[in-house]
Amino acid sequence: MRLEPIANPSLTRRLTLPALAIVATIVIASLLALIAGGNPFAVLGQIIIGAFGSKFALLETLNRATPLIFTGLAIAVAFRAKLWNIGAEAQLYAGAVMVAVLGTGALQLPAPLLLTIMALAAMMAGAFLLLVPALLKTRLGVDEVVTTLLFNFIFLLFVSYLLEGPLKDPMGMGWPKSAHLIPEARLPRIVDGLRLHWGFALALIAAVVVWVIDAKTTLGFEMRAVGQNAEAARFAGIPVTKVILKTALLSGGLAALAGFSEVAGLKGSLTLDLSPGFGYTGIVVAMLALLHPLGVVVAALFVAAIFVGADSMSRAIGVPSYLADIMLATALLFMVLAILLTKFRVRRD
Amino acid sequence: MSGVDSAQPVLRLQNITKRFGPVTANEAVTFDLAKGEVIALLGENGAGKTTLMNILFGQYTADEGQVSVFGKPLPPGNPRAALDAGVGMVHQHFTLAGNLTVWENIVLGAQPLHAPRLRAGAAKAKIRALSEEFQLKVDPDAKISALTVGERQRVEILKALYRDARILILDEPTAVLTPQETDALFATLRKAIDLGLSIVFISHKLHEVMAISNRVLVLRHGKLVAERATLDTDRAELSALMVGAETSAPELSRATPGAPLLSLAQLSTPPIGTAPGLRKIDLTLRAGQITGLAGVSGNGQAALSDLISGLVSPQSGTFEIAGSPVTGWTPRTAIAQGIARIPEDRHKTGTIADFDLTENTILETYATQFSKRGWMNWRGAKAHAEALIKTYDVRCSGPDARIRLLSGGNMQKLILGRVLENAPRIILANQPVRGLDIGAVNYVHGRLAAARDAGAAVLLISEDLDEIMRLSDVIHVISDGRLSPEFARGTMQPEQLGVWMAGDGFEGENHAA
Amino acid sequence: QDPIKVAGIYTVPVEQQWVSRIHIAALAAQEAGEIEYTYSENTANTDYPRVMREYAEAGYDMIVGEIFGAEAEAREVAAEYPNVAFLMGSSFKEDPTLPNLSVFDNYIQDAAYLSGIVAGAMSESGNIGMVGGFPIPEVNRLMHAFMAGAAEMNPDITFQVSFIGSWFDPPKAKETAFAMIENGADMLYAERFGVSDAAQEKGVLAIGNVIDTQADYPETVVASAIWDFGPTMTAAVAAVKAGAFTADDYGQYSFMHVGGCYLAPFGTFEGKIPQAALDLIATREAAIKDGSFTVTINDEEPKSS
Amino acid sequence: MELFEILTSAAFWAAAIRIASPLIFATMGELICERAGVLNLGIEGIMVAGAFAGWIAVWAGMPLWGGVSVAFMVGMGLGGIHSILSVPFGLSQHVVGIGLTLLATSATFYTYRVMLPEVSTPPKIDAFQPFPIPILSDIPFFGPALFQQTALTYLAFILVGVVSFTLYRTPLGLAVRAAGESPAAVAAQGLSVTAIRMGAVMVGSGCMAVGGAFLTMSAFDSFFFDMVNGRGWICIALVVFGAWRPGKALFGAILFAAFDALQIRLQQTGIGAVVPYQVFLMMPYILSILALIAMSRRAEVPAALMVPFNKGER
Ligand SMILES: Nc1ncnc2c1ncn2[C@@H]1O[C@H](COP(=O)(O)OP(=O)(O)OP(=O)(O)O)[C@@H](O)[C@H]1O
Ligand SMILES: Nc1ncnc2c1ncn2[C@@H]1O[C@H](COP(=O)(O)OP(=O)(O)OP(=O)(O)O)[C@@H](O)[C@H]1O
Ligand SMILES: [Mg+2]
Ligand SMILES: [Mg+2]
Repeated sequence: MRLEPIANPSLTRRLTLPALAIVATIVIASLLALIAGGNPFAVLGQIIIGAFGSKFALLETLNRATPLIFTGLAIAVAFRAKLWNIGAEAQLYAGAVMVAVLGTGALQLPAPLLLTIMALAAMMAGAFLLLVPALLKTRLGVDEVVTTLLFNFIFLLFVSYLLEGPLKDPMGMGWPKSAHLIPEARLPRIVDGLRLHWGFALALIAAVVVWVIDAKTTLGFEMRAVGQNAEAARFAGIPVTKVILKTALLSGGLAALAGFSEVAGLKGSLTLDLSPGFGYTGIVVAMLALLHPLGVVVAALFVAAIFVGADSMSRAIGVPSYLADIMLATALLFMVLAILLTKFRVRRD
Repeated sequence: MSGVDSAQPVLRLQNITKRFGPVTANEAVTFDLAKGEVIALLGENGAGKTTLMNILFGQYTADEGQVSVFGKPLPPGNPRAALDAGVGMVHQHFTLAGNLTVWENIVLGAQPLHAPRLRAGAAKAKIRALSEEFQLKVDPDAKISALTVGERQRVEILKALYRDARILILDEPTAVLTPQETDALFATLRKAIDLGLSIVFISHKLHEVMAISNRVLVLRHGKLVAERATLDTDRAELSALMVGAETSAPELSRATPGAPLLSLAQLSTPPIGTAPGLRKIDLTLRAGQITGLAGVSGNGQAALSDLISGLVSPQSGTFEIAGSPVTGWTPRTAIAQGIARIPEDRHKTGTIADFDLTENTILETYATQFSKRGWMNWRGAKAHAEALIKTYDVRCSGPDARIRLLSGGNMQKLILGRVLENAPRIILANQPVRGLDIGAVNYVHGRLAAARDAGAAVLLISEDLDEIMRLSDVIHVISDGRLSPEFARGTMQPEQLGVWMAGDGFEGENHAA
Repeated sequence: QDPIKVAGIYTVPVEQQWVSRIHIAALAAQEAGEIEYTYSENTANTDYPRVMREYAEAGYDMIVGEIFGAEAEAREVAAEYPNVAFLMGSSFKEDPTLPNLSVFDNYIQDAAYLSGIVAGAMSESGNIGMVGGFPIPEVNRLMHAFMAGAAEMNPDITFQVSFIGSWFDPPKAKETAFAMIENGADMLYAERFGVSDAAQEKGVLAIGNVIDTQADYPETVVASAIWDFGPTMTAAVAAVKAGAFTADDYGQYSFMHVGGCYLAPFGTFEGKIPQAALDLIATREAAIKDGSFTVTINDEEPKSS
Repeated sequence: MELFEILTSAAFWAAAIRIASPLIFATMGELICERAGVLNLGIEGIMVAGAFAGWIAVWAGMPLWGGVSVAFMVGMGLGGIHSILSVPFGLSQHVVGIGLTLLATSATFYTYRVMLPEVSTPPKIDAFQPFPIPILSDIPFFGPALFQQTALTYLAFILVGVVSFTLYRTPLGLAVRAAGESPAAVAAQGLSVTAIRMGAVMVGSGCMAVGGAFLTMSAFDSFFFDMVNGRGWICIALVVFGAWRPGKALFGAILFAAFDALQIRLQQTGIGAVVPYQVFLMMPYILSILALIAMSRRAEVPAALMVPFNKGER
């Protein structure tokens, strides 16, 4: 079997294949639902209802997409420069920790100022957390896949320590969580009474900013050059090490914004289970987007819609809610395959 | 040459056609290869030579046509079948696993995968015997990554011989070889012919073609356009057949050397891997002069090139550019000092394969010329690239094409344009024509000569002694990190340079110093 | 009367001991025709408010679950659905301004205390090992009560305490227990799955917690402090049916005097427990039930001694 | 207990070996994949699936070794999914791996819940029991530390030998290593890179699944959600730590496990009372990173790791 590039893939091809991926996912989900005693024919409808069926559902989907946009951007930026950052989860928590440190009363400032400071501090924390593996990579050649992965475990334990120690809410009745943010430290909601908050808007802005950096600035050019061919970049005079470190700062900072947005916008306090793996799902989102910053927004919405819709569907038809994760995984795998096949033809030989 | 038995073709290609999307790489190519015969396959970069050989070896599948070996048709797209039928191929870009040893690379795939044990001892013994017989000296236990290019080539040939190849395909085997290594290779090939093997040989170097082949086939745009018995043709005719028109080497005017632009005195650099660093060398590059650096690869050329490129800093000694010592030496300062650098490996160091032509053109100048306070000036960059494509005659679909789609010659033209466009004072040209067809070679040489006439100091590093002697106003020889004195044009014969290349001229010098 | 519709929302799978008690009580109530029950497990706290809302929108009468990690948001959702009863595990107390949300927790320190007495009496080395998941109040308070009970029986007793940082890693819990046994423990407090297995394999004893596992470890588990969520469920369901559900602390239904917790029958260890211990247990149990003795609730992280 | 006393006790080393066993299986699995050029981030999910499959098979009446085989087959199947996507289609190994972990984990939990809806404590099986090897187990210190383990632990060690032998002493192993170094070289010698890589990923995934099954069939005797608890990710680090060599990776696994066993014990010493328990839990991870830094200069990454190979391209 051999893949042959298609010079100009037709629009039909580019639309049909992703659609087929979704159909295949739905078919598999329906079969699984049938096995568990649910109504297979209700699967599709219930997913749509669950993800988009009401203002609440739609906003929940956007809400779920918010941290994924941030982590997706973080991964996209890093992967473009071939910095394999698997540690967005830890960087997210680093941002969240800064919010819990600064936003619970330590700083008494007007909301715009406080939020800005918190966001910057969060970004710095996340950036620092990725800077360490990046330095280990550039200075000592230590594989960053492993260090960033291990940092996830280490940092989560550190957060656990903070939440049972210095950051523990004195009013929290012993449960390991941080104190509540003061009102000035909260990102306001976009729609009253529903959870969607301005973190979503911030995520969209971040995507545009990253896209601008990527397409319009020298840093973007340098990051891509280093990612594509570090040797040629070094020869051409691009400061490769510096670029990798800058990439790390940007990527870590973006991932940390996910933590900022989740704590300041959604939860109002830090717990150990702030993120159900947004850092890892960010990898999926970024790759679905082919590492394009604006594509990340679309991919995050897609992933969020599948998850929220499928989760709600599993309740509606009474099958175990693990079906939502199965659907997410199958949709992802089928979708990346479909995207590939829009650009390549399979030839047998 | 004797022994050609044309009555009985060992290999027959019939009507081979291969398309890559819109490109027709081979069109209805038909030829026979006789036992003991050497066919030379000629053609410009991108003419379809490699593609044709890949089809014959089963790595590509032809869209039409048929390959037969010893009268039996080969199943398409199956290298294993080709190997079993006795076809061995030495690829243009080596196919060796760097982290494995020589014998492991050779044995790979030769013993059935389900065999319970690797028979290392027997394999090494067979390799030693073959080495002996074909004069292919190489240590079976050495790691590929520690070998020189010439040694790797020998491993490639051993791979084919180990599997009892009866037909050898060599795709530009000499592009990366020194003259000495080329001679050794030819000795090996003659030995193989004597033993009844048949050979298809691809090269852009016509004197080699004339020296080794019985028959010459010329490909142009995928089509077989001419077939000549080697004895009935000459270099001029062949180059005309290849390019489709006459092409000639540039005529060099008399040199008018000017002020020293770059001078090294007693300069040393650290070694690079197994290759030596520079050992207390003295070198002066003058305006309006081409300085040729002859030598067997791996003798410190890389160190000198890296030094001048800005990739390494001197360990000791003085390094002056236009009379002032260099400080904070990086590629960027080198570029700022007006050094144009043509790297040895255009694929790995010269270009970024998946970047488009515009991006590749501005790799060295985006910061100084095509951006303002961190913002890229893409419009300017693209205009610049378009102009460059025109001036340097880069054949491509436009500035938005990915550079990986360019042939080596066109890639090299783009690199030339990129560095010459800034009116450099000093030009470092490291193997500037490796792998290029004659047309491209003449073009590149012409450009270098023009730059020299405009007052640039040129350092030409090459293993091709012909090229060095033809182009250089003065010549140095490098050997084991040491540099010979300067020899003016016409004062040295190739044999004399060869003595220095072998490291023999230095003895007396060292004692005297 | 028709069964009411109840939905459970749990942040861990229903195998987790604490949650399993709620789940089992709900299944029992369903069996009894009191409720119609459905549940979502392993719901991330991020998703918790959304799931609450979905159930509320779907017309469920009562939602039971745990909001330790999503207190503020969960209360907000509850406020929006005043007609739905929320019965939630929480570290906080009920809020009169939020009349449809009641709280509960596993206040089974009474039973834990009594199980501690058994442990204190049965440990010969005077060295007890305790393996916990995380030092959260629900775990800490039971450990402290257990330790107090054991210390009352044997003041010289020492404790080894470890947390494994996970709810579900029986191999790790087991290894931790092995280490404690090596270190002299002959009695283990089995807060996590895996601990009793280590005890069984090494021939030492264990005390169960929250659930009764003696059937699985007949030679090992001496006694268990059992949490029975039944009384809580019954009270809440009755209140909903009567239209009388209001903000309340259902934690009281976990207390011993209402049968929310008890010391499991000694079963295979009947007759093997020293009389002194049995006597002390009897006295304390009676005192607890009549209110003359209160087991201290201490939510701090317990440390080795 | 003092540090010296801990480190010289046979029980401590027995624990280290026990803790290491599942890691050894999975690390060998990952090593096989990476040696062939494929980073398999599906490892965590494959271990979950293996843990479940082996256990449920035994619970359904199969013999223990039958359960191990079932786990291996399930791992092969999941490896098959991974390899189809990552090898002939050349999709990003990061995406395929993470997607597969998600898929395997959720599918396992789903299956569990569908098969055992009413159970609130999972059923137990008769797991592998320690099997003292005659004579050897009587050697002082080494006997109790090494030779009183379960059969699966012995198998883990045998596996290291088999992997080592296969990689370095057989034509197949040479082909696998070459596929991870230079697929073009493999193709030029008439071998199918696709078949070699797919085979390696499938067999490697099978080993990972057996690593998971160790948890439910030897370390413990029933299955819980989340019980793999990040062990798969550790194995990725162990492969790098072991510089892609089976022997070194085995050493790494035992070292990691020893630190784990040590931190468990240190929690009960004097410092355990003052230092938060999280610090102990961090210890093995931090030491892994330090060890990696120490090793970094010498490691030889398979040159074609994460590089897809498509013979239509150059
Ligand atoms: N893998 C490929 N995919 C698409 N097109 C290809 C591929 N390989 C070759 N081509 C096309 O086929 C043509 C012939 O290429 P080929 O490599 O055979 O040239 P060549 O004669 O070997 O050139 P050179 O002298 O530079 O080695 C090229 O112009 C190119 O457009
Ligand atoms: N992946 C590819 N896709 C499309 N065309 C390709 C591809 N690889 C090679 N080609 C084409 O094949 C031709 C020859 O490629 P090759 O890499 O052999 O370059 P070359 O001209 O021989 O350069 P060099 O001088 O470095 O040998 C080029 O013209 C190029 O257009
Ligand atoms: Mg070619
Ligand atoms: Mg070429």
